[in-house]
Amino acid sequence: MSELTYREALNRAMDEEMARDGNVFIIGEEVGEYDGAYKVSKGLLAKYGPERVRDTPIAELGFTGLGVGAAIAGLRPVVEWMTHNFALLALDQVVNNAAKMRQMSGGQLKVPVVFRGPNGPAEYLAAQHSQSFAAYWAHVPGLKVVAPATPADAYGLLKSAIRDDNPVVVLEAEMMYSWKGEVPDHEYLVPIGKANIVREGSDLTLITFSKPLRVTLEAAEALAQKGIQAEVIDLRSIRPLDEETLYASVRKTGRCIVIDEAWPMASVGSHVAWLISKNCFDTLDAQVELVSGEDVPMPYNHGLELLAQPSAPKIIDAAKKVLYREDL
Amino acid sequence: MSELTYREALNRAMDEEMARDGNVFIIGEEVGEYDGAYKVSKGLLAKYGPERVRDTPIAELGFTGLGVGAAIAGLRPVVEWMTHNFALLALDQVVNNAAKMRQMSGGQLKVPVVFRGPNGPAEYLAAQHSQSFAAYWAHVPGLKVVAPATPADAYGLLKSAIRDDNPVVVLEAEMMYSWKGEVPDHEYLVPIGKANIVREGSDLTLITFSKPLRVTLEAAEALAQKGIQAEVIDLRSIRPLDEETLYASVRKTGRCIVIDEAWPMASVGSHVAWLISKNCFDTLDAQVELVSGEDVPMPYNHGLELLAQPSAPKIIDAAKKVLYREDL
Amino acid sequence: MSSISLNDYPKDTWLRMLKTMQLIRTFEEKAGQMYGLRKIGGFCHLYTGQEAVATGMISALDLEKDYVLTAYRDHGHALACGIDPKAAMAELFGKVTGVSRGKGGSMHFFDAKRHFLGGNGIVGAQIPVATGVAYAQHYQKTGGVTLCFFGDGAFHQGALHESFNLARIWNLPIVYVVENNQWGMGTNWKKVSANPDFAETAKAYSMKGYVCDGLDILDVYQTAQEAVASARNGEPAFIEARTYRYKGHSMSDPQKYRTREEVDAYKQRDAILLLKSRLEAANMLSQEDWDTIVALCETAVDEAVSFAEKSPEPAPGELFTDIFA
Amino acid sequence: MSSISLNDYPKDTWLRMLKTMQLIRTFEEKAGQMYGLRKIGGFCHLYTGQEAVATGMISALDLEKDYVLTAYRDHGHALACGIDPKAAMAELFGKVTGVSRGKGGSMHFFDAKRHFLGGNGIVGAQIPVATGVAYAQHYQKTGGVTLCFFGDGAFHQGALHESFNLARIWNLPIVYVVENNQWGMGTNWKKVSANPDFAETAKAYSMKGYVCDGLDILDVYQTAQEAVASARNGEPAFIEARTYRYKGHSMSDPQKYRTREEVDAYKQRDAILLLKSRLEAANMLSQEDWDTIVALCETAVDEAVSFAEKSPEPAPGELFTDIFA
Ligand SMILES: Cc1ncc(C[n+]2csc(CCOP(=O)(O)OP(=O)(O)O)c2C)c(N)n1
Ligand SMILES: Cc1ncc(C[n+]2csc(CCOP(=O)(O)OP(=O)(O)O)c2C)c(N)n1
Ligand SMILES: [Mg+2]
Ligand SMILES: [Mg+2]
Repeated sequence: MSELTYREALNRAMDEEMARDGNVFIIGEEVGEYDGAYKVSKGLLAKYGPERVRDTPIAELGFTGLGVGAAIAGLRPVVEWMTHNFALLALDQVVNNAAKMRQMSGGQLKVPVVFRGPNGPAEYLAAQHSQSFAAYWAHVPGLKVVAPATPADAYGLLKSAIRDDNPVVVLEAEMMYSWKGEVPDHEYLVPIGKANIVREGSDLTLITFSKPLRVTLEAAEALAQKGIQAEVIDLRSIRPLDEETLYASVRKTGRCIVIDEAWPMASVGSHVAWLISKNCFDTLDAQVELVSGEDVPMPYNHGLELLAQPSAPKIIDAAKKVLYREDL
Repeated sequence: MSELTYREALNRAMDEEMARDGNVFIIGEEVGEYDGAYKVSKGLLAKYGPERVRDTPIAELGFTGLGVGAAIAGLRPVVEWMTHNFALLALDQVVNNAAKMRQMSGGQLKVPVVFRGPNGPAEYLAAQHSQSFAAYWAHVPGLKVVAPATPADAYGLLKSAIRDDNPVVVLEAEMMYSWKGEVPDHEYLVPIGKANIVREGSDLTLITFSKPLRVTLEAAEALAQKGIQAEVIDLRSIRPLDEETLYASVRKTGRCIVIDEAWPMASVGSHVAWLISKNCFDTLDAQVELVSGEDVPMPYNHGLELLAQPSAPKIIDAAKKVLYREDL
Repeated sequence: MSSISLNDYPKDTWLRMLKTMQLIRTFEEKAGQMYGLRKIGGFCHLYTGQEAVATGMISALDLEKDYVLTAYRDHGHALACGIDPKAAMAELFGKVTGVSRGKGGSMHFFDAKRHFLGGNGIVGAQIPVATGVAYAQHYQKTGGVTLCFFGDGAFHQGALHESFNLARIWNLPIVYVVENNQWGMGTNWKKVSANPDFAETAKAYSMKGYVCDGLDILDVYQTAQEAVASARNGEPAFIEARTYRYKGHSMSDPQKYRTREEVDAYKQRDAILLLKSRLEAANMLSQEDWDTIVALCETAVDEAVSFAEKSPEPAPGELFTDIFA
Repeated sequence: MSSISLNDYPKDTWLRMLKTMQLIRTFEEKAGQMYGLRKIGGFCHLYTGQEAVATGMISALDLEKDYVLTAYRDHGHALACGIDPKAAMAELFGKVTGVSRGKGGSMHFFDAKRHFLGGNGIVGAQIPVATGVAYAQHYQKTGGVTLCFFGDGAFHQGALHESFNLARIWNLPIVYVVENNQWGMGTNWKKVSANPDFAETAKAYSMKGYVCDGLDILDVYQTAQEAVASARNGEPAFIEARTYRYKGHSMSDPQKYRTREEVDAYKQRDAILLLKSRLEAANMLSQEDWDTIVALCETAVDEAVSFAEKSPEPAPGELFTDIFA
C-alpha cells in the first residue's frame, strides 16, 4: 500500500497500460509538454515520446473523432478532455460514432477508446466551467461510464477502461485530483459494473458517485453521531449500473437518498432514485429523496457556488424527511 | 376550427409571428428554397424573402451560435435543426451560451431564440437518425423545452415559444408532421408550463409527451375495453414541468406509467417517474413504471425498429404490473 | 483534363473500372426500383452519376493496407471496395445477411475485412474519424493510406477545419476527397461557399490541393494516384472531384431547385459512356465485351435481389446484440 | 509597421489610448495581487502585454452602434469599452455590485449598455455568437459593426470555419481579430497551426486579411480602421494582431514552456512604453502628463479595490435570479 493522490493513481494507471501495450496512447490538449492541464499525464511525454503523448490544438470535435477512428483501426486511445464542459463540442463523435459504430456495422468494429477528464464543479469557475455531464453519457447505450471516487478506484477503473474493448467515459474531478488515499502497490483492476459499499449501515442507504462521496461520508458520520447508521454506496460504474447491490441495501434499510452533484432533471441521480422507488416499492418506508446540484447555472460567487452543490447538511435534511425525524 | 396537419400548424404559427414582428426570422438548412427538409417552412421564403428565411450551409454549430448572437442583439431567431440528431453538433451553443448568457451577465441580456426541429425515431433511419434528445435539453437550467403532440398545440406552443424572451427548444417529430387535428381558426397561445389532461380516468395515470401520445391513447382505449379507465396526461412542456397536474392525477388514481420514447437512463421519463414516486409516495398503490425506448442504438431493420419503441402492448403490459392484474 | 492516356495502363485496369462503374449504376437503379416497391425504406441516397469518383479513387488504393470512409451516399464506395452486391442489397432490405447485419441500412454499409469503414449519416462526421484511421496507420507505420470522401455540403462543417489542421500538423497519410456534385440537398455549393474553389481552401492548410474532373475516370485515377502517393509519403492531400448526381438527394426529393435541362446536360457527359466510348475508340472494348459487362452486372444485381428477398429477417433478440464487444 | 504617424490624429486620441492601456495594465497588476491575497479565485487570465490590441481596436469603433465580444481574457476589452473599473473589480471579487452581479466572474464580464457582450469561457464559442450579433446589425441595418476577438489557440476550432464562411457568404459587418499572443496555454501557435499565417487562411474564405503589429498601437489603430470600414461596407474582415502575454496563462501556470528571456525580450518592446516614448519624442507627452496618467490609473484601481472590498456579497436567494427574462 502507498498513499497516492487521485492524480498520481490515474497517472500510474496510464503509465502501466502504456508500458504494457504499445497501442495505448494519450491525446488531448496540453497532455504532453505541459504535463497535462491538471498534471494527470505528468512525466509521460518524457517517458513515451510525442507520438504516444500527443498534444493537440484546441479542437475537441476533431481530436475526439480522431480517437474514435484510431480505435476502430486498432489503437487504444486515451482521449483527455481538459474538462467535460468542453466535451460538449465533441459530443457528436461520442454519441453518434463511438457508441454506435459497432452496432451500425453489425458487430464488425470494435471501439476501444477511453474519454477522460475532470467533470463537475470546481471553485470560482462560473456557469460554463462548473457542470456535471454524467447524465449526458449515462443516457447513451453503447457507452460505458465510470466515476472513480477514490485514488484506488481511479487506478483500477482507469486500467479496466483502457483494457475494455468498448468506449468508456471516465468522470474525474478537478477537486479530487489532490485527494489522497491508499492504493495497493500490486497491479489490480476494478471491474466496470460493480458498486462499492463504502460504509455499512442498517437504517438508511445513501447512494452517490464521484466527488460527492466525500460529503456523503461526512453526512453519514454526522448521522452516526445521532445513532443513525447509514449505508453508503459508491456507484463507481454508472453504465452499466450495479442495480442489485443497490436494491439489496435498500431492501435492508427501507430508506434511501441519492446524491448527485448534477442538475436534477433527467439526471443519473433521479434515474437511480426512480429505479429504487420502483424495484424496492414493497420495502420502502419513505420516498426516495434526491440531493442534487441546484437547478441553476453555476454562479461565480463562491458563497452561491457552495450553496448550489450537495452538502452534508442538505443530505441530513433529506435524511430527516426519509426517517420522519425532525430532531436530527 | 380547421383540420390542419401538424406541419401546417407550425407553418401557420411561424407565418403569423413573422407577420406580427419584423424581428422574427427563420434560419437553418433548406428552410428557404427547398421549403424546409420536411416542408415546415413552406411558402415563407416566397412571402418574407431571403433575409427572413435564411438558408444556411451545413454548419450546425455556426448557425445555432449565430442565432444566439442575433437574439442577444435584439432579433427573435427561429433556428430550425433539420433534426435534433444534428443538434448535438450545436449543443455547446445551446447549453453554454443560450441557456447561460442571461445568468452570466447578471441579468443584462435576453436570449429570445427558438430552436426547433424533428426529434425521436422516424422509420428505417438506423442509429444516428433515430434518437430522442429530450433529456439533453431537459437537463439544462436556463432553457425552456416544449413538445407539442397535436396540431393545435404545435401552433399554440410554437407561438408562445417565439414570443418568449428566453431560449425555447421545441421537440417535433417527423412522423407527426402529417398528423391531422382540429386547430381553432382564431389566434391563441398555449402557455408554456401547463400539462394537458387529454383523457380523464380514475384507475391509472398515463403520462407522456410528443409522439408517444398516440400509442398511449391507443393503450388507454384498449384498457377501457377491459373496464380500466386510464387518465392520459400530455406534458406539453417539459421544462418547466407542470408537476401539480401530474400529482393531482396520481393522487386520484394511485397508479402511474410514464411513456417516453427516449432511452431510459437519465431520461425525462425516469425523472418524471421518480417525481411521482416521491411526491405521491403516500398514495401510490404500485410502483411507477416507465415504458421507454429500448436501451439500444436503433437498428435499421423495421421490425427491430418497431420493437425498440414504446407501443400500446408494452403500455398494457406495464398496466398489468401496476394494476396487479395478469388478466388484462 | 487528364494528362494520362489509356495506353499508360494495361487494358484490364480500365475494363475493371468500367465494370465497377457499371455494377454501381446497375445496383443503384435496382435499389431505386426496390425502394419504389417498398422493399427498402428510409433514406436511400443513390450514387448514379458519380460512379467514376469512387471507382477511380479506390482503384488507386491497396486495400490490403489502405482504408476508405465516406458519408451516407455509400453504396458506390462499398461496391468499389469489393463488397458483395448480395450483402449490400440484403442490407438495404434490412436482412440479417446484410453487410451490416441489417442494423445499418443504406447509410451505414461497413465491411471491415475489405477496409471499408462506413457509411456515416452525420454530415462531415467521418472526416475526424478517417483522420484517426490515418493516425493509426501513421502510428503503426503500416504504410497504408486513408481515403476520406465527403460532399460539397460537408465542406463547411467545423469538423473539416479541425481535421485538415490535425492531418497537416502531424502529416498523416490521408487523402480528403470532396465529391462536389454541386448540390447538398437543394443547396447549390456556390451559394454557401465563401470560396467555391475548395482546393484553394485546402492550400490554406498548407495541404496539397488537387482538382479533377469527376466524370473523367482517367483524370480521377491519375489525380488519385498522385494524391495517394503524396499521402503515403506523409503529406496529406486534398482533391476536389467535380461531379454530378442524377437522382434526387434521397428518394423523396421533388428537385425543384434544378432544371431537367441541367440534369440532362450532365447525362450527355456520363462518366460510364465517356470511358466506354474512349475504350471503343482505342479498340480496347468491343460491343460484345460491353454486352458481357452489362449482362454480368445485371445478373449480379438480380442475384443480389433474390438473395436479399430470400434472406431471413433478424430475430427479435438481435435488438440487443452487436452493441458491446 | 504602421504607415500612419502621430500627427495624423489629434493628440488627444493618443493620450486617451495611452491612458486606457495604462489603466488596463494597472488594473491587471492589481488583480494579480488580489488573486495572491485570495480576494479573487478560480481562473483569472490577465491581459498584461496585450493592452495595445484591445485599446487600439476598440478605439476604432463607435460604441453607440458597434459591439465587442471576446473570450475569457476579457478585462482589457471590457475596460477599453469603458466599463467602470469599480464594477470590474467588484466582479472579480464576486460581489453583487460587479458588472455581472458577481455571477460571471473574471471570464464573464458583460456590459450590455456599453455594447460589451462578454466574456466567453469556451474557446472559440464567441465566434458564432459575434457573427450573430453582426447578423442582427445587418438585418436591422443599424450601420454597426461587431468586433470579435479570440486567441491563436481558438483559431483551430471548427466554430471559426463555420462562422467565417457564414460571415462571408452573407457579407456581415464583422471584424474577426486573432490576438496572436503566440501561446494557447503552453502550446506555441506554430506547433498546432498547419499554416501559421492566419491571414492567409482568412483569404481562403475570400475575406480581407490584415496583419498588424499588436505591440504598436498606431499600427493596430490604423489596421482596425481599415478593417472596420470594410466591415461597415458589408465586407467582413480579419486581422491578425501579433502580440504577447506577460503573465502565465491563468494564475497557476509554471510557464515551463517558455524562457524568461523570451518574456523579457518582449517586455523591452512593451506597447505602453513604445507609445509613451513616441509621444515624448513628438513632444505630445511631458513627464508630468505621464505621472498624471499613472496616478489617475492608480487611484482608479485603488478605488476599485476598496469599492469591491466594501461591496456586499450577493444574498443567498441570488442563486435563483437572473436566469429567465
Ligand atoms: C450534421 C448533419 N446535418 C444535416 C444533415 C442532413 N443532410 C443529409 S445529407 C445533406 C446534404 C449533404 O450534401 P453533400 O455533403 O453535398 O453530400 P451529397 O448528398 O451531395 O452526397 C444534409 C443537409 C445530416 N445528415 N447531418
Ligand atoms: C473548448 C475549450 N477547450 C479548452 C479550454 C481550456 N482553455 C482555456 S484557455 C485555453 C488556451 C486558449 O489559447 P488562446 O486562444 O491562444 O487564448 P489566450 O489564452 O492566449 O488568450 C484553453 C485550452 C476551453 N476553455 N474551452
Ligand atoms: Mg453534394
Ligand atoms: Mg494565445
